[in-house]
Amino acid sequence: MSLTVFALTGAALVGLGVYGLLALPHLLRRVIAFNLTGSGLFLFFGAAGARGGAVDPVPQALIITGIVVALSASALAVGLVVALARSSGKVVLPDEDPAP
Amino acid sequence: MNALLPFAVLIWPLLLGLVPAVPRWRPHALWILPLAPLPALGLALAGAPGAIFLPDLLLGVHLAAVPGGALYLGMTALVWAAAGVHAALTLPPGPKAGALTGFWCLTLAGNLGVFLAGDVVTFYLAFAAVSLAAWFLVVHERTKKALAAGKLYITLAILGEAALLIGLMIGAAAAEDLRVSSVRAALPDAPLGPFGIAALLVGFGIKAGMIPLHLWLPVAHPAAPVPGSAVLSGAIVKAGLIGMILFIPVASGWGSLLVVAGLIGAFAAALWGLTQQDPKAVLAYSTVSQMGLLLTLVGAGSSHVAFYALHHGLAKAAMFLCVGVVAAAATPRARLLTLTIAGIMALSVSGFPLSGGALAKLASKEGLSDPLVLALTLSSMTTTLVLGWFMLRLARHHATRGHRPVWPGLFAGAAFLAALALLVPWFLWERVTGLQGTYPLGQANILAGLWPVMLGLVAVAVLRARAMPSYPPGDLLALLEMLRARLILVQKAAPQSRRNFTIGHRRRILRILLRSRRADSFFQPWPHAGFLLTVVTLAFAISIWLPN
Amino acid sequence: MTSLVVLLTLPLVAALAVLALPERRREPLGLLTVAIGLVAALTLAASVWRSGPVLLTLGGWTPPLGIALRADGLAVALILMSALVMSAVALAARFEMRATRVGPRAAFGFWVLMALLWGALNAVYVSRDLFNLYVGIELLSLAAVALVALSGTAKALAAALRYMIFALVGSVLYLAGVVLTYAAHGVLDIGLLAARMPAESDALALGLMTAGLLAKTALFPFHVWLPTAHAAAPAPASALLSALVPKASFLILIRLWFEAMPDLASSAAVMMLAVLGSIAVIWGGVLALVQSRLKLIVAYSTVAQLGYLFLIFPLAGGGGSVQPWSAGAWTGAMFLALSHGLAKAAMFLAAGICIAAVGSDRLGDLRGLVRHLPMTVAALALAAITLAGLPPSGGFTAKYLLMTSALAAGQWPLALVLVGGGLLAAAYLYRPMAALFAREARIAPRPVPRIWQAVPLTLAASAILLGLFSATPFDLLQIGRPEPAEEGL
Amino acid sequence: MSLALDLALCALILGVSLAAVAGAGVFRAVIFFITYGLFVAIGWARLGAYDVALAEAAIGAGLTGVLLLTAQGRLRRVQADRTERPGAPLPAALAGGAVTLALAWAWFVLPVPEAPDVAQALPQSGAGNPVTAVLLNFRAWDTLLESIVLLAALLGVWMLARDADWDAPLGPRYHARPSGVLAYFGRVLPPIGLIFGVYLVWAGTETVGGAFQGGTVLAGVVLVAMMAQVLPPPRASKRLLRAALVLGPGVFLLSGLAAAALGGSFLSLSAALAKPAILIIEAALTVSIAVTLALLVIGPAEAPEPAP
Amino acid sequence: MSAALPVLILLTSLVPAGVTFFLAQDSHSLRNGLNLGGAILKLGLIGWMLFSVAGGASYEAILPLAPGLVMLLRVDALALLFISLSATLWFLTTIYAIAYFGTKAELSRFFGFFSLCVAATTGLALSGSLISFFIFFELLTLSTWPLVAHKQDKPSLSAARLYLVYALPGSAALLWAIIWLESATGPVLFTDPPDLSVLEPGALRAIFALFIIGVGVKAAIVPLHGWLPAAMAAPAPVSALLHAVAVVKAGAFGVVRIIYDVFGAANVVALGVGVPLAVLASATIIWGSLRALQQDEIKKRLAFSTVSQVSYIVLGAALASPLAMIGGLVHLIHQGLMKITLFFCAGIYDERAGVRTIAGLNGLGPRMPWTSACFSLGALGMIGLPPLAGFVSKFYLGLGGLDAGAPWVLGVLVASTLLNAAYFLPLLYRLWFLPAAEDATGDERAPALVGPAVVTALATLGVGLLAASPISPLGWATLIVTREYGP
Repeated sequence: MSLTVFALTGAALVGLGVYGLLALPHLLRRVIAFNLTGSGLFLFFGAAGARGGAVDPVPQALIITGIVVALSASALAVGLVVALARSSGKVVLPDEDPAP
Repeated sequence: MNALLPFAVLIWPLLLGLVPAVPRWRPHALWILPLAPLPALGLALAGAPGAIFLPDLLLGVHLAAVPGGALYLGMTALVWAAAGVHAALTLPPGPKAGALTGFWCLTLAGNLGVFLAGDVVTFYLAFAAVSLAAWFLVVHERTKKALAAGKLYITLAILGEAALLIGLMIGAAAAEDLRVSSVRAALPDAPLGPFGIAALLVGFGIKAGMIPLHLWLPVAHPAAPVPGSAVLSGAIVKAGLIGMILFIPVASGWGSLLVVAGLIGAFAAALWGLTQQDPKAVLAYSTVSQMGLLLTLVGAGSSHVAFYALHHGLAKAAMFLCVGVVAAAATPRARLLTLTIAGIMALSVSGFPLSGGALAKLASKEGLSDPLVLALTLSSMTTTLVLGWFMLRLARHHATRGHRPVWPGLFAGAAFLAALALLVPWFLWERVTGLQGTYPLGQANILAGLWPVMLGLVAVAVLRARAMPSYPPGDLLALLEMLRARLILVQKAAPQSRRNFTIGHRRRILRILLRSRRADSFFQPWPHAGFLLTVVTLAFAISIWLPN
Repeated sequence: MTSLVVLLTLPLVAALAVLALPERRREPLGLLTVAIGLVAALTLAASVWRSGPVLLTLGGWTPPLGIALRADGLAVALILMSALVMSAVALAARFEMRATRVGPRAAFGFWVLMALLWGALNAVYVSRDLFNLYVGIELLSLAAVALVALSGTAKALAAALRYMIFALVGSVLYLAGVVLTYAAHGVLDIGLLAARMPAESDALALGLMTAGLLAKTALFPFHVWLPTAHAAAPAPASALLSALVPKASFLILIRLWFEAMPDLASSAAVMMLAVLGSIAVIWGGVLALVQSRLKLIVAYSTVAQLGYLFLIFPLAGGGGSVQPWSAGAWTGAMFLALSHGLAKAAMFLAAGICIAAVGSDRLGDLRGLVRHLPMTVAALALAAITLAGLPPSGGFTAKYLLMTSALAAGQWPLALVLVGGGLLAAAYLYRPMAALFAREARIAPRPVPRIWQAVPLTLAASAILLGLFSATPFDLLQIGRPEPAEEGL
Repeated sequence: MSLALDLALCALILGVSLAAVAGAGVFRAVIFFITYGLFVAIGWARLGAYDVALAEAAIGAGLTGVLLLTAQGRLRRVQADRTERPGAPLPAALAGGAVTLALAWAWFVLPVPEAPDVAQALPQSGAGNPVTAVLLNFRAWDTLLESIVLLAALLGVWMLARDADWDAPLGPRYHARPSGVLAYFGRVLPPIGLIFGVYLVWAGTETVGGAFQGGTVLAGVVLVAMMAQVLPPPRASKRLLRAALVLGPGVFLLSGLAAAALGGSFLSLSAALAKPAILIIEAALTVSIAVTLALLVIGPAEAPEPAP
Repeated sequence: MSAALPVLILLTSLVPAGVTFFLAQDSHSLRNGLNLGGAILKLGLIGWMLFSVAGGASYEAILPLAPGLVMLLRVDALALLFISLSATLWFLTTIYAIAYFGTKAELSRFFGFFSLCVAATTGLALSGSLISFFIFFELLTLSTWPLVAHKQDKPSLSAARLYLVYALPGSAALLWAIIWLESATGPVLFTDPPDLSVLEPGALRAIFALFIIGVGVKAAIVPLHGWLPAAMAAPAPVSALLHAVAVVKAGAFGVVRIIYDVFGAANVVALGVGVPLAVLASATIIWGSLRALQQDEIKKRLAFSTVSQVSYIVLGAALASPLAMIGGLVHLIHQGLMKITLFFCAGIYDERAGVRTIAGLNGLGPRMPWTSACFSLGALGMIGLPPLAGFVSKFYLGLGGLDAGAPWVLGVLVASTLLNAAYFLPLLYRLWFLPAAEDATGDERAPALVGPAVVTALATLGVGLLAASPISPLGWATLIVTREYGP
């Protein structure tokens, strides 16, 4: 039952992340939303991996790898956001900027 | 060796025709003109022997003289030779003369070729040569008049060629063979036979000056130089005649058609000739008229067409030459002499008893139905009329320019032809007609020949006192001219809006294309794309899940 | 097997070496790497040709515990094509990515990122493990995004960011599919998945993975990131991005649909892929037609060309029942991927040369370049022939195979797309050709070394040769070809 | 009882994440995100995934948090336009809701599969911790690529430097007051962190922990030291720095290649040598990960801003 | 050897093409030597091949590309006919082109594509399968583009664009037709006619229409002819080659192949598609002539004349009667000879006298007698004047039309003859009869320009004069039809 709670929380987090990705034009907040999606997914995965009684180590390993990859991606994304802000003074993408 | 003769006869003028291509020989090129027809004359004198098949040439060339070929060939050769002399004496040497020489020879070869061709392709080739190359004889002077006449001539000649091609192809397709004899045999029963024959009639009719296809004759003759007119009227028109003889099956209704058209031509042209001022134009109408008679004979199946044609060719050529001779006559005596020759020829053509023309008429009346005989006799009257008119016009004809010193030579040529026209029929009489040599001396025959001519002469005397209406040569042409003017008007009125249409079209396409850029910017913002991504994800999931 | 290991590790080792070694060793090292890589690729291809797919169980652990790699004909063909493109790009980069031209930062970064990209590509080509593929395309995406941002302009940064968003979200979607798959089956190996008990959640898993990969492959309507990104990168980088990167995600799609879960392919889903592909072909073509910069035209052309690849889904095996040999669509699409890779790389490298000569890639500025850069123009022309699918080129062979299947299966609308797309390609590639061919030049060009010019020409010529001698690559692609490729989904 | 606890935890997680997404202000969003990371780490612990819990706490909450915070600070410094623009909430909500529903549906239809038998293979793996065994032995190729991914990200970040700044030291200049809290932490924390980090790596082979968790802790140490100006910011061209970056993946790759050269398969570890090999690889990886993560956070080379 | 010879023949143009591209602009002698050498070698090889084919040898080279995609080079009588023409005219045109361009710019590019174009034509002629036909067809399209655009000025470029605008959709149609057919019947080899019964008659008709659209663009069948007059912007040697042997002829050749080797004459008749095609060809013949009448530029007039004349070949093929087929095939050669003569001369007028318009021809005849004589021969041949080449074709076409029960063909032929006369004779008239303009210049002191024209003009005369000989084009065409497509 606990697992279901975690899994559904994970699903909700993914949805929340998707919402954030789509609804938030601020690029840094979009990175946050992306991380929420990722971690929600991992939570779902973790819950699924724990169903068979014993905890399956493979999902854990995969999740750890995933977290590191997500960090790498976030770092590059954040770097890009900062660089864009430095060169154009904007933290939104040009085509989403209503007042260019 | 004999077999090669027809081939040699054709090749010889062609080779001579190349002489002016060499610049150094060009100034004297005109002097080869009298030489070009000599082998043909030889062949004719020998009785036109020889037949040859050259399988590799064209689509397989058969050469042999047509029936009566010797007469045609001889006449043609003589006319061309005499005209050649005339040309060499009168025409100024120069590049124009070089071109004339070349095409003269080509025309000659064609003219001879139509009498020697044994297959339709060779015939067509020869016909094309005689018809198209003769254009150069018409336009030789390069005057506006000559060029206009040339235009009419070539237009009709090409139309004639085209018609001929249709007819010959229909015949050849039906015969599955190219020999003239097979084609002639196959034509009447061919699927498109009537159409083919009609086409041939048009093709040959144009050349032979058959009414109403004669338009070019009265226009071209006055425009051409004298020797050109001489060969045109004396020899070249006979190419159409031989075509009719070779291909038109006169036994069916086609013969009657020829008779009718021929008779209309014989009388109408002669009478219309009276409206002309230029002696050569008058002569041209006379030719149309005489050719009408010849066509009548062909249509009626007369066996002496060649005999009549022989005389007409020689006499008409002589008369045409006389026009040139008169123009070159420096003294009244010379003028008188020339007019005499011309007058004799006119009488001969009219059929004055005991003349060569009378013999030709007599021979051709053999075996004809009575009405036709009567028509022939009556035609003597109209011929006398028109030729009398010719003599009147000729008497007033004055030289504008000319090489007076050469007059004796010119006169000799014309007189030579005239003599032949008078004498050769006598010489050939028995051999050709099979009648007794004294037959033309019969009283009835003399009378029959005499009264129409006399009547005609009286009419001429009357005419002399009257002012005749004068029209430019070419009768029906005026009508055509009017039609053409109409057509041009219509053409000019056609709108020219197509170009604008395409440009507008292009711009519209461009605008649509550019709009695609704006449409694409809808997908550009991430929220749109992201939403679509979700939709696509679920769409895939559902579309996979539902069927499974 | 050795050559496979070499191909997997060599680029990574090279990247580390470039990172660690002093600057002057960079170029020789790079060239040595591509040379070895090319030899290894050839060796691997020979070995696959001789004795079938090469298997490699990493660490000796077989799936489901370990990760298996398998170099089948398709993988080897892509490896070989990538090695060729890499070699060409490395040669061109010797001229184009000099520190004196682009600055020490970009000159350094390009070589490392290029090596990383290559390593990622090779890893993805042979991997049979869904999660390993995820790591592979993440590596690929990060390297690619970094390459886009290489020039550092605001435009490039914005393009890179947009690319990044699509790439990241695509990865997350893919990862979600992987998670669901593992959660349902406990295996990640493609071969084992093919033999799984189907689960209801598989539909969602495949849907998620497909959508994620579509975003990464820039299929319509997710193409918007591609043109700006590819046009913003330096030309050699664009060559890599356009020619190779989308192929990796496409390959994963192929592996999923044809090898891992062919049983899931519903006709509606398959048709949806083809419809999106068809729209991409037309839409990309139309947009390419209205661009006024060479690199943008070439980039939009990539959008269109990638669209073709998706026709494979309904067409594979199509018409096989009518004519046994007309089931060539699968191979045809692969041919297209190969020849597009070669031609597109050639085009971008040629565009780079044009930019080096006149400092711009606006069509108006390119006028009259044919006189000064005949080899480059020839390269563009040959590449254009391939892209338009005109014979004798790899593109033609591909189109022929696809069209045969389409018509044999009665899918004539798709055949119409193939034909129409070819015409559109001819139309939009004509515009730069006409500009280059014009007589008057607007800008006096700087000289460009002939060796540099020879690079894109060689690539473009190899795309043509792919068509002229297509029998061998055709047979190579058949090695280890999945069953559904022949029988259809 | 535990269900109630889990429910409460999940409610917290959702609440905090909602605040991170929907709340006003970037800074607050970052803070909520860090909080969220900590709660999720607890959640992982509740699920019995301690390795993940550690990783989430260290990387997901800690390092990502620092990353976002620094970025937020930098955005403020470059005076970027910080006005929040409204998005399109309805389609976004639809999409998010649909995804949630789909995943929820999937949860209920997921079959329970037979997991790969890690336990059986564990003795040969050279690691007592099954997670470590998976990471460094069974799926070593993933991990190797992952370490390269980190490197690629770092390189990407480096490439974001302005050309003029390329030779400058990495990252922004920190100005810590020598007597401030940060400076104090900068002196105190590193030794503790160092020990903790090394422990995590060492223990990781047998129990909870591992190169990534340890490396992250060490990265934190390095970061704090740099922010406190205990460590001077390095230049990207520094050889030692480069060597440190390359060390982990290099050792990993070479050991894999060595195994292949010695007749095994690529990346194979013979059971006898597995444990020491894993330790060596982990150690090398830790160094590289620590340096890489730290450098990722401080960002590309940046010349000192001219004094305002 | 039997496989090598066709490939060798292909290489004699392909290799010079490939090498020429890389030659420096000023290595004139090497480039000229290469191209002429290739042309001579090719003539020699074809001669040898003719000899051995007469002795019963057969040649075939095969290169499988993919299943169903087979490159097959095969020599049959029809192919021999076409390559003999193309090789001979290539040789002459090369001489002409060398003289024409002298030391102008971009010659390596020009000659490269020129030879490539010839290689494509050769390949097209030797193609033994539909797909190899298509491949060379496309190669031809592409290699011609730079030739048309050679001058690189605005008119050339827009002409070149127009060319592709027509050609590429045409190829698309052709490809569609090929694949549609082959997807049902399997790969189509010309030796082995496909089994058409597997397709519905409706589908077959559609395929036939697509085929005709495909090759019809090249053959400039109305309304697909728009590109051809525009392509006159190209230099004279290109126009000569384009109109005489390469592009337009390839289209016509394609029609012959499609009707006789793909569908088979009997099927064409049974499907009822021959007559519509013949009508279309007839419309083209007339329309092209009418349009030619309205042109004031020599080359434009010649171009529309090509539109008209090439459809003779199409007409011959479409009538599906042996005689018409002979007419069509022989016109393939004859039209090539005549049209190349005309274009050679048009080029000489342009190059030596600066004359491009019809009005400019006034009085050029005496000044440039050789050129003008050749031009006249060509023009008269076009009109169909015996004993020139055009007459022979026309005669057979007419007979064929009657044979096929389509006597209206005669009307078309005659109308075309008249129209031909109408648009050619005024030219001759101007050449020879009108006085030259006062500032007129021009000479023909360029033997390498005039020589080829003289040769082709004499050939125009020769093939007509010796038509019945077994080694003439007519003899050959007859042989092809009776041996290969006979009942």
